[in-house]
Order: sequence, then structure tokens, then C-alpha cells
Amino acid sequence: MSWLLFGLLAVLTLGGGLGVVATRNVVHAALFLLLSLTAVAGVYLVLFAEFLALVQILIYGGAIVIVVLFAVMLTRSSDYPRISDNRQWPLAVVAALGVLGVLAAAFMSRPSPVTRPQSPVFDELASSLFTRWAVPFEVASLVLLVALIGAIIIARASGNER
Amino acid sequence: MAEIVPGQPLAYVKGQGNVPAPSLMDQAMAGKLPGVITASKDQLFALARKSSLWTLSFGLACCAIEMISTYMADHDFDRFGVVTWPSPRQADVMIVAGTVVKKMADPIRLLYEQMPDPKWVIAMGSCATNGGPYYRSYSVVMGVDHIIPVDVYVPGCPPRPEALLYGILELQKKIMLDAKQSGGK
Amino acid sequence: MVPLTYFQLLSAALFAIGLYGVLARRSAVLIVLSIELMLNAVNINLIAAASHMDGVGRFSNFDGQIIAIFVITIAAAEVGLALAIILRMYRNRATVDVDEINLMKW
Amino acid sequence: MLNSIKGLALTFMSTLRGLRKPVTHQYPNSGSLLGKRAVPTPVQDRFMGFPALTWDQEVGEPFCTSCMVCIRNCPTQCMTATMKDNPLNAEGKSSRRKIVDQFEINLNRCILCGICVEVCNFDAIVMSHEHEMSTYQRNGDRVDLPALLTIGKRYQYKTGWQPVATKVKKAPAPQPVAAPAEGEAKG
Amino acid sequence: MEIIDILTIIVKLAVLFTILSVVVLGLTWLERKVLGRLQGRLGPTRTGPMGLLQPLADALKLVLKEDIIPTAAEKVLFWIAPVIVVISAFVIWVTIPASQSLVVQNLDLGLFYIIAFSVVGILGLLMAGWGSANKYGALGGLRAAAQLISYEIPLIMVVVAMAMLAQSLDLRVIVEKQSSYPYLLLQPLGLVIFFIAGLAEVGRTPFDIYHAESEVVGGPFVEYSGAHWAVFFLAEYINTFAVAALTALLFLGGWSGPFLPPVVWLLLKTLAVVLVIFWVRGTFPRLRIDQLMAFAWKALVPLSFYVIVITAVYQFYGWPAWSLTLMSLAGLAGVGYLVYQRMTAPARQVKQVQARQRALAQSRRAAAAGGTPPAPQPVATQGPG
Amino acid sequence: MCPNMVETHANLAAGGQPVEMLLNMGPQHPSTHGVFRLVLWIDGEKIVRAEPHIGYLHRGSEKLCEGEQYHQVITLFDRLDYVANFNNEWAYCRAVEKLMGLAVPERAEYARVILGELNRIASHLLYVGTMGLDAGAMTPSMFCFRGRERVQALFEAVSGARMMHNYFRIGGLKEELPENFRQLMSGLLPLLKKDVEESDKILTFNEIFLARLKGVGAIGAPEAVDFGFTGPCLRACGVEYDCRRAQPYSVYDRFEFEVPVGLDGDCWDRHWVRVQEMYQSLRIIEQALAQMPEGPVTSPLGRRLIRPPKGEVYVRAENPRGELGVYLVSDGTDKPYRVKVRPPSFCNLSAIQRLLQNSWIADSVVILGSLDIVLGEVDR
Amino acid sequence: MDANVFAQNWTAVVLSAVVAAVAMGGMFAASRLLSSRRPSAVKLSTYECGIPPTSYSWSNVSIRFYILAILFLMFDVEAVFLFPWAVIFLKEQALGNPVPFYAMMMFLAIMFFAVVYGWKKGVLEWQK
Ligand code: SF4
Ligand code: SF4
Ligand code: SF4
Repeated sequence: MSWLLFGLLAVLTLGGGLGVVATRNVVHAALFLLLSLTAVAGVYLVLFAEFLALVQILIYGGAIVIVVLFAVMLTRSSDYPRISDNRQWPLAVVAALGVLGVLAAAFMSRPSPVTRPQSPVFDELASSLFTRWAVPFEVASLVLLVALIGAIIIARASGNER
Repeated sequence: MAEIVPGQPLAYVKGQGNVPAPSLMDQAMAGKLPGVITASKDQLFALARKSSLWTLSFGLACCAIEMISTYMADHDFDRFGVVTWPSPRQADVMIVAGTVVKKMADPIRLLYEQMPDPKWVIAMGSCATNGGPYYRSYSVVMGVDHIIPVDVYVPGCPPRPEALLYGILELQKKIMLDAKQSGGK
Repeated sequence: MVPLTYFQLLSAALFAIGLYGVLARRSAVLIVLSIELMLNAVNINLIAAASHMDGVGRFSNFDGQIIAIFVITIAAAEVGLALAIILRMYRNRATVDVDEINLMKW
Repeated sequence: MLNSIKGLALTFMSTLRGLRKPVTHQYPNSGSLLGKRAVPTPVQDRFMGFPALTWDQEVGEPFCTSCMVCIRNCPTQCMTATMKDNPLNAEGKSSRRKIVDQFEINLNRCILCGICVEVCNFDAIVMSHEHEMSTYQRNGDRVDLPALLTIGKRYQYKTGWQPVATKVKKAPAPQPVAAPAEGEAKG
Repeated sequence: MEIIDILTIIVKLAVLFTILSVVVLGLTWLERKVLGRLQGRLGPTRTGPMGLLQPLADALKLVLKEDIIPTAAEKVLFWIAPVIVVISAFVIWVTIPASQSLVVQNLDLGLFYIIAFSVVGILGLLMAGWGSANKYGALGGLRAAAQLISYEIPLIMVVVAMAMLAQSLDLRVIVEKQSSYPYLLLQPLGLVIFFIAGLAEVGRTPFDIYHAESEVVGGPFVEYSGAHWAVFFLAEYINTFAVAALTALLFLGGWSGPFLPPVVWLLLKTLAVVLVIFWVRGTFPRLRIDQLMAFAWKALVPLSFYVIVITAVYQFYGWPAWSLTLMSLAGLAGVGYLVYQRMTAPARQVKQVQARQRALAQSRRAAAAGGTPPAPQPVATQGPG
Repeated sequence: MCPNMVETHANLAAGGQPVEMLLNMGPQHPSTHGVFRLVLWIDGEKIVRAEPHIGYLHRGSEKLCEGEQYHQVITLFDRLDYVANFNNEWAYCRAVEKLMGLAVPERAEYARVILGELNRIASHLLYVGTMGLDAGAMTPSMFCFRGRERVQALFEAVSGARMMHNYFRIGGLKEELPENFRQLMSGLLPLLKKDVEESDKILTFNEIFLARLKGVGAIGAPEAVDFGFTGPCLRACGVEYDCRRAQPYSVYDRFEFEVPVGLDGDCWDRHWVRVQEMYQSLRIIEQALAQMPEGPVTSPLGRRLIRPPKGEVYVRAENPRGELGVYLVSDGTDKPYRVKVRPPSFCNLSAIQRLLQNSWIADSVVILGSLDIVLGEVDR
Repeated sequence: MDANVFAQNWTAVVLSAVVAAVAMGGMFAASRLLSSRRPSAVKLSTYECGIPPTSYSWSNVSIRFYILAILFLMFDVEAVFLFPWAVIFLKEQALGNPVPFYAMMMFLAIMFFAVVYGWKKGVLEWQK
């Protein structure tokens, strides 16, 4: 059962990912990204990480794809078909395959732990997030703030030019 | 000359208006199903269609005011399931209420074409029927049926709301009759 | 039950796809999307490891998930900023082609 | 806020009123929700529906002498008529020497202005209360003499219409025109 | 997990879907009837008794209607957008309980789950607007995205505040905690924000700007016809019902109530909220997009921060319950006053006009009393006459 | 048809590269009040430029008038401003009467005033209703049409038609008012007053409505005069100009009524002025009913064919939408030689380009609504 | 958590999406089968109030929408932290650990500063 699920999700994830890097149409790329990321949420579920799966849907499935769509709309989508791939794409294939090989070798070299995947209790996760990880949490808020300010300044600067 | 007995339903004359095109299923099943079934299926569908005639909100001239009156509280088109939608994509009936001017002919034609298929047209008022008071004008189309097929003509200048309601009733009758006639096809 | 290795392989494959995208595509927006793929690959890895691990020493079995949350946070910030930069680029240069932008040396 | 709340109160009261007594006329049925009895549309006495020709009950012929005045005055020129010698006049029953032979009004084009009624010197044409005339054909309402007379008789019967001349002469109306038999207008 | 479990779930879901479809049909009928009565008319009467079959006829007709996909449209987006919208609308119903035991599958993270999936629906509208390749659709899609994302935030924050009060994300627990008194009493401000944001989320008057008929001719839906359009319609009403149900669950005590069975109580409360939604629709004009966004970001977002903070403080320091109520009401009153001041600033100018009017009338009356007929008044600037 | 031309415009505007989106509003659009076409260049939600296109309802009325006898022309005037039929008939009849130097029976004048003012109320009620629809509220229109329906029932009782009355005649009325006219009026007026008040209450001071309309589409008095504004649109700018006051015609100098004026000339002021005018019209009607004498109402001319003397004449009348001017040239035959109409809507509409500049898309709807145009009159 | 309950929960969720999709698919299929169709080039053209459609591009979408989307993204991330916090901060306090409360208050303050910043910068204003 879980094998079946895993296989399905893996196919969806990788298929979506391939779609993102293969399609000419940016809009379709965004849709493939949505597919891939939703499948990743499924993978999290197979790993019993339900909170993370929901976060994935909330942030990636909702917000980030919306932002991407906005960006695609704001840059002229009709241009995209013209922008094909790099001329060095064979090189990129080689690099990607190389990385894949190295990583796979590394992962395969160690025997897989035998423990069954298990889900943490949500409350414990939460407690840990706000006690032991409190400092990174505050830093995260600062990162968000800075990113927001940066985005506003950058985007608005261009907005004023018009 | 049409037979006319005021106050009584008119003898049915199949107009040049629209009849729903045969659906995929109709085409596939042509002649394979017993006529009774297709006939009753057609009539059931016609029942649904006639009870839910959504109009394209589209007033051209004076008649539009009476048409709006018909939508409002005193006459309440909603009783017949008639509601209005701004986009032709959601409309079943186009009520051409008013004078069709030559400049307006193209848009009307386009809008009519853009309506999805089972669609009907009501020509409201003598202008839309055949030019009415402007029949001598250089800029008026003598009746909207020069550009699109019309199912029901509602005479009057403007027809009072009841007359338009009667027109809708007539259209409902026509939809049922069409279904009956095409039964088993 | 699916062993951990397979999740790791999945993550590696996704990472490789993302890497290919980053290297091969010329449209800046698509590059950002590819980066997202890579980040997700990392997250899969993290969470898979966390789920298959009992608490070891100071680490409990959900620390991987918490790190993944932070990764997602940063990813969100990154997308926002990166796309803002791309927009500005587009407004200035009327293109989102990274090669052209290279050539123009702004 | 205050006015918004006032508005809400107003619509609330309106709902109560609507629950009790909606203003809608239940065309084509009578007022009650359950009753399905068809009643004619309540129109005002002066309502100008489509024009119709009147019937001289005393003589048994139309009032119209086909004098063409209305036809010349109609702004849309939607009428035609022809005249003939009146056979009843030859028999001595009628004082009209000429009488209408054919009369046709294209009601689809008529704009209900009432000018024809105004100009007719013989009270031969009236604006009836007829308005439900939808047809499936472009000129489906091109009506001829018998149909016009039927509508006219119906109108006379309904309203007790009397020609102005008669009204002046004998104040109390004589027996009203008999109700026309259904389908009389066929043809 | 056995096959039988899966089958049970499927059956439950099928039943849920059927119920929701029936509810949607009922709601469309109810809306037309209620609005009709509100406006002094009848609403549908001629299709079935009291027009009860009207929604059925509409639904059947829509299925029988030609389903147009314009040539210019982005086919994939255009086709898939309604499906996304309806999935996001339906999925959240998995965990919305009708009573203690009557729920498809209760999730511990229920509230978070609902929020997470409701965001996906926005995507559907944006895709619909864009996919139709229609200018009105484009405008509508953008408006939809801007509006929905703006109001999502206060919605989330208020939901978090409610979760804080109950110390759980589980809707059943939240309702249980309200068995003595509904959270409406504790957090009236929360209810107001939730209701307003909920109205905006489902795009109902006065927040119907993204499919405003008189402006963008139906917005994202402008090119949709037949079955695809019906799907949007379905999703819209499912969402409306969901917002009403959530309001009832989070603030009105859910199914708790005396005498009647729990489900009936919940239904009654939901129905009441739905009626209020219709009532508001029958009364108000719609806002403009800038006012809408300003209202979201300048009024609702700060207020929702306030809601979270007062709830947290109240719980952290263990203050008595009435203090939270008081703080909540204070916030409501404060912002209500500010908004009132802002919105009625123009109306105060009107007072000047009226004063001027009165002065004019008086002078005229004086002139009339003096015996001279009211002469043509002096014109403020040079008039054309 | 000029989509191509329009697109060229867009290209030129942005230096060969379309930056703004070009949006067609109309000819079929729920809020263009008929078949009016607005081409908008928009940037996001803002209107950069607007271009009105008219002529989708050009019926050639003025030309047709030349082929009709004098009394037939009334039917065409009925259909010009089809929301204020009585006022239109009245203006035309006054033009011919002035040409012929004809006096109108006293009672007929009062009847005309009553009917004209009632028609003004009906027209303004329609305006308020559609304004509500434009602003997104559907209920006010229902309330308003309830009142309008009552007025129309009265019209039907008087003239026999709900809209195209053809009731005024040159030199009087077509026939005597119905015997129960006073009774009808006394039944109608309180109800009508209530309807007006209701539509006023639900809309005028509603906060959202205020926020939508106040300060939107403002135009100053001098500019408005330059554009040829008349009627409520002009009065909303603070200019107290009303034909009924400035050049009293008929028996208007015998009534006491106020001319409501606005302050800023924005959409809300236009709305408010119209609502106030309804109350004033009610006042006038009450006074007219009280003063109305007995006597004949029909024209002394009877049914005779009219052949006015050679000459030309211009009359103005205060229509619900503004000042209607009728210019009539007679060559002594039974048909007018030339009829020219100065339609108030057309002149008010001429400012649309200026008003829409730099406004929101949503505002374009209420601005157009607040001008209260009737296309039958604009295009003629 | 009990793995069985977990599986049931999420099976239900996934299946609900499937059920909705299947129902929609069924509806579309039924519509395809039963509806009458007469497609034509004109019918499939874009609706534009009765005028033949003119071309346009999306490039002119106001940048403001994008900034709003970013704001939304940030607050969405905030929600991710808020939800777990909401259910535990009291328990932690009962355990004598007030850190979560203060941590979140600081976080909220920073996020609120973001709103205020955006407000001051005029991001929330709409005039062009
Ligand atoms: S038929 Fe009469 S009322 Fe209708 S549009 Fe034509 S002129 Fe106007
Ligand atoms: S109806 Fe009267 S005016 Fe007309 S032809 Fe007959 S008699 Fe003459
Ligand atoms: S009512 Fe007017 S249009 Fe009709 S037939 Fe008589 S004169 Fe002609």
C-alpha cells in the first residue's frame, strides 16, 4: 500500500518537476510546479508529517503559486516562447546527472534505518518550535520583514518609473 | 395571414427561430432508442429549459424601460425563473428591446452568436419587430429578424410588461412544442 | 513500508531536476521555479530523515520537520524577493532572459 | 454606520411587508398563491391596446365606411382599407352608402398612438384593451376585418362602449353588444 | 486500514456531496425567495410548488447548455479552474462537523486544514480570470486575487484567536468548550471580523467587486457557460454555506442548545447566518476596490492583530472572562467610530448644502411674503440663461 | 466599426507599444444605460483616457419629423427622451403653440404641469434605481420601480398608455382628464411620497454609497457651464439655474418651490439634487392640484389639420435631465420644415471624457450613471 | 498518533478531492453528451460587449497587485507559526515556560511593523 502511494507520488513529483523544466509555456510551468508541490505534500503525508503537508499546501499550493502567477502576468507572458533554453543545456544535463549520481551513491552507501516512520505529536512539535527553536523563529520573523521591505522597495521603485 | 383569436393561444406556427441542436447522445442513439423514451427525454429537457430562461440584459431603447419594469417588483420576471445575466455566455434568451439601428446590427449579431447553443430571441416592441415608428428612417433596421432569427414577436410600442410576460409564456410554449415535434429524432 | 533510501533517492532526483532547470533555462522566472524544486527536494530529505529517526541525543524526531518549516519560510521570502527583482529587471530591460541581462552588463 | 443600520432596518421592514403583502401582480393568474385561475390583466379604462373596429349593433354592420382618414393620419401607415357599396344600404336597412370591404392593420407595426381613433369621424375604430398579441411570425399580427371586428366586439362587450354620437342622443345605453362567439374571427 | 474503511469513507463523502448539492440548490432557491420578499415581490413561483423546482430546472438546463471554451482562452487553465475552485470548496467539508459524531473524518488540525485549503480556491479564480483571455475576466481575476488574499489574513488571525480560546484546532473541541456560553460573548469583535472577512471571501455584496455585473460583467466567470459556469456557482454557494457554518461553529456555539437535537441547532444557526448574508446583500451597494483593500489592510488587519493580542493576554494572565469581552467591545467601538468618521466625512459636507438650501428657502419665503413673486434667483456664476 | 483605429490609438499613445489595456464598455454592458460605448484605456484599475462612442441608437428622429404632420410629430417626441415622455411632448407642443401664438386653456396648463412633474418624479425614480444598480445595490431599484409603477398606472388612467402617451396636443390636451382624476391623485401622492422617501433612505446617506459617490466625478461650475451642462447636473455644481425659475413657462410662476443646488458638482451631489427635486415636484403637484380650475382642456383647434405660419421658433423646457430646446422651422405647410432638438443628455454627456480622466473603472460606472443619460435623446 | 486514524483521516481528505473531481468530471461528461452544440468561429471568439475583440497583454497589470501578493505570502507564513503556537502557549505556561508567549508577541510586533511600514510607504494606498 505505502509502496503504491509512494510510487504514485514520486511519479507525480518528478513528472511535475520535469514539466517545470521542460515546458516552454511559463503558465504551464507554474501549473506543473503546483502539481509537483502538491505531490510533495503527499510525500510528507506518507512520512506521517501532516502539519508539514498542510504547511506545504498553504504556502506553496496557495501563496507561492499565486505570487508566481502574478509575476508571470506582470512580465509579458507572450515573450516566453521566444526565450528557449540555454545553449549549454547538454552541459546542464550532464551536471544534473552527475549530482544525481553522487547523491544517489551517497544515499545508497548507507543502509536504511529500520525504524518505521512515525508522526510526532503536534503539541510536542509546537512546544519545541517555540522553546528550543525560539531564536531561529525570531530570526525568521526578521527575515520575513526584511524580505518584505526589500520586495516593496524594489517593486515600487519600478512602479514609480512609469 | 396568421389566424388570430385574441385571448386564445395562437395556432402553433413553427417560427424560424432556434431549435436545440442534437446532442452527442442524440446522434449516437439516433434510431436506437424507442421513440417514447427520446420523446419524453426531450420533453423533460425542454421543461428544464423553459423553466429557466436566463436573459441577456440588453436594452436598446424605450422598450428597455418596460423590460426593466418587468424585472422589477410589480411584475417580477423571477416568478418565471427569468433572471438576467450580463454576459451572453450565460444567457438563453435575448430580448431585443428597442430600435435596432444599423450601427448596432453588428454588435447584436455578434452577441447573438456568442450565446451558447439552445438560445432564443424575443423581439420586443414594434421597432424590433419591423421598424415600428421608424420604419421610414434611413438608419434603422426594419426588424431584428433581418440579422438574427427571432422566435417570438411581441408587438406594442412599448408592449406593457404583461405583454412581455405573455411573450415569455409563448416562448415557453414554443420550446415545449419544438421538443414534441422533434421527439424521437 | 518504504525504506528511507527511496525517499532520499526521490529527493535527489528532484534536486537534479531543479539543478538542470537552474542551469539550462534562460527565463528568470523559470529559474526561480527550479530553485523552488530544489528547496522542496531538500525538504523531502529533511522530513524523511526526521520521520525515520528516533530522537538521538539532543535531537528529537521532529527537529527535521521544524527545520523544514524554516526552509519553507525562507523559500517564501526568497520567492518574494527574487520575483520582485525580476520584475524590476523586466521593467528596466523589458526582458526576463538572464542571458541578455548578462550581455548588457548592467 | 448609522445610516447603514437604518438601511438594514428598512429592508427588514420591507421583508416583513413583503412576506405579508408583496406588490407583485400574479400575471397570468389571479392574486392568490394557490389559485391558478386565469384573470385578465387589470388595465385602466382608458388603456390603449391595439386598435380594433367597432360593430354597429343596431344595423349589424361595422361603423367604418372606409373613408381613409385614419389611414392617412396614421404615423406608421400600418393600415389599409378598401371600400364597397353597402348592400344593406341598398336594402334600405342602413344609412351608410359605402362600407368597408377589407381592412387590414399591421398590429406589429402599430405604435398604439391612438391618432386613428381621434381622427375617425364615424367612431368606427377604438383602442381596445387587447395587448397579449405575441406571435411566432414577423407579421403574425397583420389582422384583417373579421379579426378586428372580433376584437372590437369583445371590447364593446367588456366596456359597454357606445359611439359618441349615440351617447349624446340617447343617454342610457341600449342593450350592450352581444359577446362574440369564440373563433368567429377565423378566416 | 481495510478496504471496508475506504468504502465507508467514500460512501460518507458521496452522501456529503449529495447533501451539499441539495443545500446549494436550496440556498439558491432561498436566496431568490428571500431577496424577493425583501423587495416586496415573490421570487420564483411557477416552477413547482412555490418555485421549489426552480434550482433543479436551472441545474439541468445548465448541464444541457453548450459549454463554450473560447479559442483565445488558455485551454488548460480555463478547463481546470472551476475544478480547483470546487475541490477547494468541497475538501474543507471533510472536517466540518454537524454534531459530535456526525462528521466525515474529524481532523485534529481541523482549523488549519480549512485555512490551508481555502487558500487554494483563490488560485482557481485567478486562473479562471486569466484563462478566459478576456479583458473583463482579467480584471475580475486580478480583483478576485487581490481581494481574497487581503481578506484571508484577518480571517486566519481570527480563527487563530478562536483556537487560542479553545486551546485546540479541533472543531469538535471548540464547540464543546462553548457548551456553557458561545464565544460570541467572549469575542464579539472576532465575530464581526470573521463575518466581514467571510463575506469578502465568498464575494458577496458589499464585497462582490470581482464579479460585479455592472463593472466587470461577471469578472472571472464572464466567458464561462453551461456546466463550467454551474461549477463556479456550486462552489460559490458551498463556500457561502461553509462560512455560515463556521460562523455558527466558532462563535455561536455550534450544535449546543437546549431541547432540539444538535444537528437541528447547528442548521438553525447556520441558516440564521445565511439569512443575514442575504439580508446584507439586499441592502448594501458595493465598495470600490481601493476602499475594499484599504478596509482590509487598514481596519481589519490591525484589528485582527488586536484580537490575537487581547486573547493571548487575557489567557496568559488569567484575567476574568468579562475583561476580554470588554476589550473586544472597546476595539469594536473604537474602530467602528473611526470608520464611521471616515466614511461619513463627506456626509458632513452635505450639512452645509442643506443649510444653504434652508437659507435660500427662507429668503424666498420672505420675498413671497413681501408680495413679490419669486424672481429668478441670482446665479452663482454666469449661468447659460 | 473602429477596433483597428482604436488600437492604433493605443499604439500611438504608448510610443508604438501598448502599455495601457484597452477596455470596451458597451454597446452591450449592464451599466451603460442603453447602447452607449465607452472605450477606456486603463492602467491597472485606473482609467487613463476615455473615448465615448455614440450613435448606436441613431434613429433619425429629427429627419423623420420633417415627413410627419404636426400632430404626428408628437409621437416621435415621445420617443426621444423615453423616460420623460410628457415633458418632451410638452416642449414640442409649446414650440408649435408659440409659433401659432396659440393660448392654452388654463386647466390644460395645470394638467400639463401635474403630469410633467409626475413624469419628472418617475424619471428621477428610474435614475435612483439604476444608480443603485450601478453602485451594486439591487433593492433600491425595486423600491423605486414600485413608485414608478404607481405613476405609470396613473398615466395609463389619464392617457391610456404607460409610456408613449401621445396625450398633449397642440393647444391643449387630447381629452378631458378622467373624472376621478383628483381621487386618483390623492390616492397616489402619499404612496409616492413614501416610495420616494424609502428610496432616499436606503441609498442617499448610506455610508458605502457615500464613499462610492462623494468626491467622484467632480466638476466645477464654470467648467460645467462651458460644457453646456443643464438640469440637475448643473445645479449640483452650485449654479442655481432652472428654466422653470429663470424663464418661467406655462404656469410655473404661480408655484412655490425650491431649486435644490449642490456644492461640489460630484456624483453624490447630482444624486442628492435629483432626490431633492422629487420632493419639490411633489410640492408643485400638490399646489397645482389645489389651484387647478375647471374648464376645457382640449385644444380650440379641434382635429383640424395644423398649418402654422411661416417662421421659426425656439423654446426651452426644464426636463428631468436638463434643458430641452426645441427649434422649429415652419414653411407654412402641414409638416415642419426642420425640427432640431437640443437634448440635455447630449450636452451633459459631452463632459464624460473629462470626468472619467484618472478615475477608477468602478467610478466610470457611477459617473455615467450620475449623468443620467438617455440614449434615445443623445443619438436621436 | 495512531497510524490507522492518521491513514483514515488523510484518505478521507484525498478521497474528498477525488470525489469532487469525479463528480465534476461526471457533470462535464454528462454535459458533453447531452448538451446541444453548434460551435462556430464567431461563437468561440472572446466576448467584449459586442465589439470584435481587440488584443491585449497582461503586462500592464498593476504592480500593486504583486506587492499585495507578497504581503499575503508573508502573513501566510506567519499563520504557519500562529497555529501551532495558539494551542500550546498556555500549556507551556502551565509548565512554567513563558517563552512561547513572549516569542510570539515579539513576532507579532515585527509583523505589525511590516504592516505599518507598508502603510507608511503607501503600499496600501491605491492612488497612482
Ligand atoms: S417599439 Fe416603441 S417603445 Fe419600443 S423601442 Fe421602438 S419606439 Fe421605443
Ligand atoms: S376607421 Fe374611421 S377613419 Fe378609418 S376608414 Fe373607417 S371610418 Fe374612416
Ligand atoms: S394607433 Fe396609431 S399607429 Fe396604430 S393604427 Fe392607429 S394611428 Fe396607426
